[in-house]
Amino acid sequence: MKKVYSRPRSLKETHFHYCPGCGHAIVNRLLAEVVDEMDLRDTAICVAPAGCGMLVYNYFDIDTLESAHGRGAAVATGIKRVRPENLVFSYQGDGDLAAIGTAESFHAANRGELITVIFVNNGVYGMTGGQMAPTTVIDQVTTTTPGGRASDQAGHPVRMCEVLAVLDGTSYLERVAVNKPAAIVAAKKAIIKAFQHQLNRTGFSMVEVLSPCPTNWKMGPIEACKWIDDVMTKHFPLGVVKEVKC
Amino acid sequence: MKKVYSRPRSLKETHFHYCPGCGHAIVNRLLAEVVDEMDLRDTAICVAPAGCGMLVYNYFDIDTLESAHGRGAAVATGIKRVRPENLVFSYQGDGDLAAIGTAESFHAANRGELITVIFVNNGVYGMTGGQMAPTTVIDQVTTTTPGGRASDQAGHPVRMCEVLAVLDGTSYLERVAVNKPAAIVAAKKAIIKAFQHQLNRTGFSMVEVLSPCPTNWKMGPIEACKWIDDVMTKHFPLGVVKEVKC
Amino acid sequence: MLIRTIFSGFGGQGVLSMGYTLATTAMLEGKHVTYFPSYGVEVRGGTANCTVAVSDEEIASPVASEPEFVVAMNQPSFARFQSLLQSGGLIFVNSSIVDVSSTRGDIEVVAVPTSELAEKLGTIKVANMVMLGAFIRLSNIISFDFMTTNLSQILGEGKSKLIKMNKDALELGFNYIKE
Amino acid sequence: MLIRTIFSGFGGQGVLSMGYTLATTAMLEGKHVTYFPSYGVEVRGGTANCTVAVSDEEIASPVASEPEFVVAMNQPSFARFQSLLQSGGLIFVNSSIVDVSSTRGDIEVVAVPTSELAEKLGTIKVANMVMLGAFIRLSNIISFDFMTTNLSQILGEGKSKLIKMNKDALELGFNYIKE
Amino acid sequence: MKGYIEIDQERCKGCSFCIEYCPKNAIALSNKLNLKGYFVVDFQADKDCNGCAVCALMCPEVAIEVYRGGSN
Amino acid sequence: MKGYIEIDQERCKGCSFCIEYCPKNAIALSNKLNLKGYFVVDFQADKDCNGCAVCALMCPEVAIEVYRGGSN
Amino acid sequence: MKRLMSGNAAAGEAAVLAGCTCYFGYPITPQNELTEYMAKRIPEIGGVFIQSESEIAAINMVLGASVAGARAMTSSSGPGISLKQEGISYLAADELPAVILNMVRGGPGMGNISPAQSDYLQATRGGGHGDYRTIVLAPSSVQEIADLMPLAFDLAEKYRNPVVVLGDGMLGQMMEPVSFDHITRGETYPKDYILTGAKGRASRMVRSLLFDVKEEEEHNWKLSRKYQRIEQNEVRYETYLIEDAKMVVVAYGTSARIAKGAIARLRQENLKVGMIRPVTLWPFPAKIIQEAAKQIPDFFVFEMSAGQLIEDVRLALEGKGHVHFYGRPGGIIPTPVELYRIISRHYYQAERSRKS
Amino acid sequence: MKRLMSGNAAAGEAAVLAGCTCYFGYPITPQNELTEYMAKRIPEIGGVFIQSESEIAAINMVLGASVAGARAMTSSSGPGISLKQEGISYLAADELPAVILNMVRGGPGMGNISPAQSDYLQATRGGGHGDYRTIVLAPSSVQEIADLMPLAFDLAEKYRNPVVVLGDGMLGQMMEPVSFDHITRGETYPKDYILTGAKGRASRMVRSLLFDVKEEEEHNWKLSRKYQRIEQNEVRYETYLIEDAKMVVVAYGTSARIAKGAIARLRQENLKVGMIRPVTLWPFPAKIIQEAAKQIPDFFVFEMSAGQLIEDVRLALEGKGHVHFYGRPGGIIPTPVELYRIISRHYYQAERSRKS
Ligand SMILES: Cc1ncc(C[n+]2csc(CCOP(=O)(O)OP(=O)(O)O)c2C)c(N)n1
Ligand SMILES: Cc1ncc(C[n+]2csc(CCOP(=O)(O)OP(=O)(O)O)c2C)c(N)n1
Ligand code: SF4
Ligand code: SF4
Ligand code: SF4
Ligand code: SF4
Repeated sequence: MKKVYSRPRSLKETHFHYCPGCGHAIVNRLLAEVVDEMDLRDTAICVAPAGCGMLVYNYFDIDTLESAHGRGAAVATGIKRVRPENLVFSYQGDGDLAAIGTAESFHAANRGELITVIFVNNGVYGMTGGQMAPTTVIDQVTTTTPGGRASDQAGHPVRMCEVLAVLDGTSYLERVAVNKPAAIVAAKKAIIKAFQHQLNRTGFSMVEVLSPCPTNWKMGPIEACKWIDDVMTKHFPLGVVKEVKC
Repeated sequence: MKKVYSRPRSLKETHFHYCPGCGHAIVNRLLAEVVDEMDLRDTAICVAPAGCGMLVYNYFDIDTLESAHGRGAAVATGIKRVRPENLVFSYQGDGDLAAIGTAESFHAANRGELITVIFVNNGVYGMTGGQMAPTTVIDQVTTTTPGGRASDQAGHPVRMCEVLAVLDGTSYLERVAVNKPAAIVAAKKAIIKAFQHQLNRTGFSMVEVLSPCPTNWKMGPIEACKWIDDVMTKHFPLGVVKEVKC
Repeated sequence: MLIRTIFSGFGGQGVLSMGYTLATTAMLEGKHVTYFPSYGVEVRGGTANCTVAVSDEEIASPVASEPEFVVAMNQPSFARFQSLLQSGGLIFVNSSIVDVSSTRGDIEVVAVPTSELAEKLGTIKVANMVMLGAFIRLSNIISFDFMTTNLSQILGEGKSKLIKMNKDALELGFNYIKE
Repeated sequence: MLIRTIFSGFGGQGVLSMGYTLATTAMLEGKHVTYFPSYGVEVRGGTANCTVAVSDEEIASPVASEPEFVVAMNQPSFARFQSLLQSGGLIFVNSSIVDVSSTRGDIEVVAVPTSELAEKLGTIKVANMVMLGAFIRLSNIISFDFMTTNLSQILGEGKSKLIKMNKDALELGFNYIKE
Repeated sequence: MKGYIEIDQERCKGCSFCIEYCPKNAIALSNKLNLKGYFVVDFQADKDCNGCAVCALMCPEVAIEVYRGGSN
Repeated sequence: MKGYIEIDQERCKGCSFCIEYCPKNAIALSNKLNLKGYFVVDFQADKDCNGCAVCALMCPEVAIEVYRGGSN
Repeated sequence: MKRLMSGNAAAGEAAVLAGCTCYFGYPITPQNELTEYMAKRIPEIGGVFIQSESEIAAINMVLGASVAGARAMTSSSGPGISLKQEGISYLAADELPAVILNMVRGGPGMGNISPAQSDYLQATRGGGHGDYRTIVLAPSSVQEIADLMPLAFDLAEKYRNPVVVLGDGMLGQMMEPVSFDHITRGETYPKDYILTGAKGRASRMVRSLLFDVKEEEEHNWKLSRKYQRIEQNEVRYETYLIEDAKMVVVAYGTSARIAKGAIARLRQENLKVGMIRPVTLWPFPAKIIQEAAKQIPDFFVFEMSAGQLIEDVRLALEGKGHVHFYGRPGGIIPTPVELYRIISRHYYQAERSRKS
Repeated sequence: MKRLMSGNAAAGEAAVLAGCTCYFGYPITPQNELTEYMAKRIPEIGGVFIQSESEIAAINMVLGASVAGARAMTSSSGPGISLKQEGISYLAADELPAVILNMVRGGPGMGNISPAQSDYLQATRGGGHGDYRTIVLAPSSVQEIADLMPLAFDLAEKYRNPVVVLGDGMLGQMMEPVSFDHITRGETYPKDYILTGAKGRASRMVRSLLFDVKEEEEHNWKLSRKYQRIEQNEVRYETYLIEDAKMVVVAYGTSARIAKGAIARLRQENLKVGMIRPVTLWPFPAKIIQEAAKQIPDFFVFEMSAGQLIEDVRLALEGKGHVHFYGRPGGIIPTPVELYRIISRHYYQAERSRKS
């Protein structure tokens, strides 16, 4: 018989440190697959975040820099401007991209930096133990919203794709999920598309991935996937939010 | 005869330090007039920025704190949360609010902080000598865009009202100008409206004021006012961008 | 005398609460006590461990380089912590899943089949309390009677419904050890 | 010898470029020179001033607490800087708009009606160069001939069209001073 | 005369806004230099000032006071 | 048998995604504990695996290799 | 009554009891338990809890709350504390009280989340710009964290200056029995500078922009005089067995605990080792060290860093004592036994060289 | 050929000649002329100029450009430098070269835009978190700014460490004749760590996250050894008339210039005063001060701050010399005459007390 699925070449053998059922793991694999399929291993440079994705350099067999919390887009800008021929992407969580990194994400997008941001939206700060993120939905219980997120005290879930869509520098913004097979297939396509936008120099591209964090949601992995459909997508509708001609 | 116009009570006698024809001066006066007319001197607390507006505490006869560059919204949040009965507004330039202060402005808006931001958009960094601001229009020459702002290198003019309108915490966002009599009358109305939204606790309010900076635009005052109509409003359309029921 | 114990196992096995329960009891007995959890990168599901130091005097360091006791609820913990144990120290092993064939010669293994014992009570969730019961019997750091008498205070109001179950588990473990 | 001059006036009067022109000339003559502009809060339209120090030796400080010369192009500058001037120093005054009735007794006033003189050349814009010409005649810091000969180099390529006008202005000021 | 204005010439910076927008052309640039170094504006009492206060509305320096109507 | 899978049980964390989405119910939780302390899943060779690779698509740990069709 | 609590939680509880009504913070290990504790606790007292968008926002919210008259605090670690430096400089310049807790972790850069003491110079020398100092308190147990919090707020208000509480990942995350029975609101200080709206009085301004260099210089000397007062009045330290000591360990916080353990062993072998434990790192207890140096020839600096505290000890000694050093940077918590071995080696060497 | 140029512009030109291709900065007085110079100059060489959204973005762009192999720099002052501290700590931890220019202004807080030297401790002690140091170069003329820029880039690459050039508002904004004739690209250093894409080789990672405390400690000791090498090899200073001196002024940058002027006057009156001018503030020229202290009893620290450099002088002297101090914080530029008066008073006092 023929091997029809095996480990992508750009993924090192190292075991993931992620929790059971964590969406980060799926996104990591998809990225490696895309890098393989688009033959980008030689030129890709990844910027890793602070957050549960911070160890991606242990997994990706491509050049990787770990950046300070939230500064992924600024660091990626520095790299890309020096090496315009390389594919540069930053990998960031929701706390990283949409809280502390708001300004850097926003302005890299506004400048139309030719980078791609892989934005893993799991609605919490995973790494630090499940605090509220900018994307935490209303009434969601986290360790810093013990009574559920109340919008008058703690604000509203931030839709970054929709925010960045207002900026002229952005060329491709899509929200996907990794909670079921069809969604994962779509997520991979979105990553390919985003990389193509970068390669074609159309502008700033970002793929926002709704991603289960069973641990901090205090759910089983299957339940977490269901919660994405039932609750998260209500606040964060899936689909292409912006696309200019590529 | 009756005195029909005289210096507002909430404006100290101090002479302004602004350049001839500077819009900051007009905005300062409008604020003082509104504070007088709405009888807010006793409760108003102003947060001053770094920027040409940094000396407003020399002019306003109300309690004022000077904040670090860009942090006006965060500081105002701290004050307002402690003193919910006070009227708290921050006064910020475009570099202050939309560059270094992006994250603070964005998240105060998203939390729906019950503060008002008076956002003086003059398209440049005035205080520091006329560098590009996030709001500098395409092709505009500044000291850091000597060949004119090129969007592929330096990004696009940022429309903050439109950006913040995406956020659920904002209740009143209007863009006005102070370049001619009718515009000034409208600007004053907008400030009153914004303060009313704060007093009625509907959410975050902001008035963006297109404001001439003859010095750094290298124009005469009259010419600068005309330029607002001819060029700036093309990028920054005037009017109410968002208003929820008050 | 200063007695230090490392409780270790998988994230889900309740090792931190074993340590916490011991520490709280010792505190209520009026002893000096420190409880020090250790976190790894492995956000969940990796090995977790904590150190509890109990003493009649002020405690210098809550970290134990050479603990008197180790409780190892899984294989990796057994491998890692047996080497730290003081010569002559006791290592309590969850023998339901840990293979102790390669043990240092100078330490003593106490094998407790926690899963099997806990299942007698109908739930594997109290396996940690079973182990704690056994541990207290042999370590003698605190009074078992004091603990069972004050269990609701020790475990906190919230868990009062589970007091009975926990008490049963503690006793099961305690009695499992033949003196 | 170290000679320090403060050029001062309103923002639009070109006082900084007087200083810059003097400094550049001195540099080209091979002298040590520092030029130090001073900015206030008053973004534009306030008083502007700069200090030029020229010396045959290394210059310690570009700031002048007791300058040898002051050029005051307006009233506030006259008021502010006459007090700093060394005893026996010269203060050059734009007599077109400055009232010198209250002058310290131990300094000497050189009155130059710059506006009137400049207007002879058809533009008030070169009033600063008129003053500079007068200043050089009396201060003797640099060679006037050297300056006028190398004027295009001193003022830079960009301004070459204005060279003639500036030269005329310098000479007008220079000759205004009767020796 | 329906109205008149008073200009604080030490505040005036000569920006010309008042001149530009005065519907009665009742304000003009003077050749007076104030202490700050600006050529200031003068009120032209002979022009038909109606006290509309547009000049004051525009004046950045709050240098203008406006009087209108009836007896003082 | 149209296909089969190989599961790297030391990678498996027992999240059950593969079980949930396998159209043939060809994967099941076992009571084997791996070194990391997770109960891992087993391939049920007797079920009708067709090598559709949905399990691998879902598996966060990249623990599954999938084989399908014809001769080896 | 005692409660078994982590240092982080105890800091939060003590702060609340000391009158802190505002907490602004951003998650970072190893101080998350504090942020999370405050998320629950502050609403109970009707105070203000905000998980801010960043550490920078947090410190500026603290500034806002402080200028509005509240007792306000923030906390962080490593990178987050670096980001707060601008804000701390503003607080000092504006003369506003605030409490900043740093549970130090391994650095530089991202480092790790294990305990360290490598932010000593940053805390004591003012990592921000300009001539200013922050009072730095260094607890060495969970109880002492609780005890020092009211002091931190009091000192902050008394001197109108930011106060840093410098712990580390161990002190933050370990649990110990702690009593809050004696912890109360503390002193009340006049607050005639705060902004409340100008009702019935002249309007106020709070600012640090002083364009006039003479004003700015005067302001700096004023701060400087205040810092001298603090140096005179607020030095705190603990001495341990120094009366008969031949060698004195200088260590703070976690290191001091470990050192105590080591000294216990050393004393058993009759090695005359004592300890000076600075409780205030700034103002630094230089005098007691100088005092001690009159009798004691050898000083052993022990810290969980590559050598920072040692500068202050050298500054205090001015050459009047041998300085020994043992540092462990990067998150390792040395053990009393290890330290005991090192100290005894140094001790015997010192003895030999004194004899020869 | 010489050009009359501001220190800010000269820094920019020299950087470009030294091979700097990337500038990232955010406006702040008194260093705007540099940002503006680079806005024009960098595009001429096809390099990268970005006016970033903030100082934090700028330092992180520098980090990105550096890891991509470019010579990159940023500049700022006061508050902006405080904001960069986290990024500088990361650069040091990642062992990435970078040049950061600080044209110091009056502080703390917003302060003013006049020259000051009150960021000395921040620059030399690492205002960021963790055990790291930055090399700090302190020019004292526009020409020296130009001369030190290539050195800054070379040292940054040689040691793979951030280098701070510490000027002040006066050095940045004053103009002096400056020659660039001798300024060239400088050394080339191996760059086997940069990220270029993994083509034809194993993939690389650059990071400072070291969860394993042993690894982190080893990394810290590695950095520490590097810093020792720097301390051994890179100390730079200037001495001036110290051979026969009875009192030595220690001053850097602008202060050192003023001091030279004062010394000229003092020498005219036969007061035997000399100067040691540190050019590297870290590594600090402690040895030459110790050396000098063997002959010279009195050291006069002069700085435009309330007293920061003085710590390093005291650390160097270890009590083996009297330390005198004159500081002017807040933006005032003292004059040579003023300093001359102060020094001569101290000089006579010292002479008297030596005699008595
Ligand atoms: C300046 C700074 N602040 C805080 C932290 C601590 N920190 C590490 S990861 C993280 C957030 C993680 O959340 P998110 O970005 O949503 O990623 P996730 O872990 O959920 O994937 C934080 C706050 C840090 N490393 N640096
Ligand atoms: C952290 C920090 N960075 C930079 C500055 C310098 N600075 C002062 S005002 C200003 C910007 C002014 O521009 P803008 O906000 O647009 O206000 P304007 O002067 O145009 O009214 C800057 C960059 C500062 N004070 N603090
Ligand atoms: S905490 Fe959440 S995001 Fe982080 S590894 Fe675990 S499941 Fe994934
Ligand atoms: S520089 Fe521009 S914004 Fe600033 S005072 Fe002058 S005109 Fe107004
Ligand atoms: S508008 Fe005011 S400042 Fe401008 S010219 Fe008229 S009076 Fe003067
Ligand atoms: S999806 Fe992967 S990790 Fe999850 S249970 Fe199946 S094989 Fe195991």
